[in-house]
Amino acid sequence: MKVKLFSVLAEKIGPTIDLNLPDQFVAQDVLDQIKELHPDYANVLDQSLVAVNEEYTNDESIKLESVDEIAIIPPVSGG
Amino acid sequence: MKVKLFSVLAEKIGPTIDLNLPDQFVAQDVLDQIKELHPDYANVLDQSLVAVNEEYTNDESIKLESVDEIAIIPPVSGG
Amino acid sequence: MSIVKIVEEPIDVAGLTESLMHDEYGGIDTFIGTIRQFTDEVETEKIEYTTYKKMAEKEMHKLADIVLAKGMDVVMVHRVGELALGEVAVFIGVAAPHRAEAFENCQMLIDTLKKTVPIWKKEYDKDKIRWGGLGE
Amino acid sequence: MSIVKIVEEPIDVAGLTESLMHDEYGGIDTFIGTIRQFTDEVETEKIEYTTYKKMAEKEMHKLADIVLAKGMDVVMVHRVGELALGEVAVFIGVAAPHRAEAFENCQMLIDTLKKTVPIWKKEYDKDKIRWGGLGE
Repeated sequence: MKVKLFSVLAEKIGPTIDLNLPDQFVAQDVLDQIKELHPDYANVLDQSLVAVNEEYTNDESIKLESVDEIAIIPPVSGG
Repeated sequence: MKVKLFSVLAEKIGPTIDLNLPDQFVAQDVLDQIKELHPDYANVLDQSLVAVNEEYTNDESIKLESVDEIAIIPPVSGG
Repeated sequence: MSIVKIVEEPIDVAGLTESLMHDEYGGIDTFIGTIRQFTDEVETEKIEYTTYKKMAEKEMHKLADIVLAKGMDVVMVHRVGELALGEVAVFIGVAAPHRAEAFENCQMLIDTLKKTVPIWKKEYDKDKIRWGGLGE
Repeated sequence: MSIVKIVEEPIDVAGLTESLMHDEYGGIDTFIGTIRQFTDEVETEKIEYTTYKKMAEKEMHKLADIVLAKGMDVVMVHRVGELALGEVAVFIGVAAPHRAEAFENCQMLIDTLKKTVPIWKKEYDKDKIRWGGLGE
């Protein structure tokens, strides 16, 4: 599954990262997998949220089959 | 002493009204003199303030010799 | 840079907004008051504003000075004369380093202007003429 | 009438303000956020904004809909790409029958946009590059 990255993560790691996600998972699992691959960005990932199908997720369980698009959202800073 | 009038008072009575003010007076004296001359506008005058030299006055005593300009200020409604 | 005045001609909203843009301020809040067609059931056709101009500008400067003294930039322009529906009667703008103070001071300026600045409206409504601010 | 979008070209402040003028609304509040040169001691040279555009516009529409549902008109436009000092990054506008609700809702929109809409700034400061929003 290609996970979209933005901001500092996109610049350092790339616009997407390929992860092996199980059939059922939570947002933290996604962040943890990236942290393992890129421990240098643990600090940013600890402050990030996960969006599925362009909606923020929290602690709910996510079914892989329902995921069209998944993205990591670092702290936003528009305005 | 010519007293400036504005808004509904100017339209009904005229842009100024001539009053005989004593050497020392308070704002209410000015309003009372006009009320006597134009009892129809007592309601507006009861809601009005008096400005001397383009400054609002309250209950303070006013010396006629210090007055360059005097005006009746009905409730304002700009904006 | 601060612009504070009573005018008879149409208010140049774009130009006044532009005058508030400076590299040192990040947030600009503007309030634009226009002639509204309906106030509840009452339908307005036009409004005529009159003023005690010298005193009005003096009072407006007193208000602007409060905000200027805090290191912000300020625009306060009120139009007088006969205004049609939709026309701009008043433009207030505050440019500040941070947005919260821009909002707070812009709202303070329009709220206080409506209480202290000698400007009066004569409202030509469909049913009758109303003088603004007067209890009946 | 409501305009809600992310753009790459300069924001047309005058045109967007104009779009909020309707006979049925008497009060318009607008907030304009520009690129500020100094934040305390830090001197900024330019800012690059990036976005997750589809999601950002979705989040902006969620916010705009709250205000539209109250019978007001709304504009929310954020620019992305590289912006120079003084350029407009964001324009928020609310037109309402009465001014208090215009102020209140305009401020709510910009405050919430800054918390929920996926837009990020990369600040090129004189001393170093800073990523907005990140604790260090």
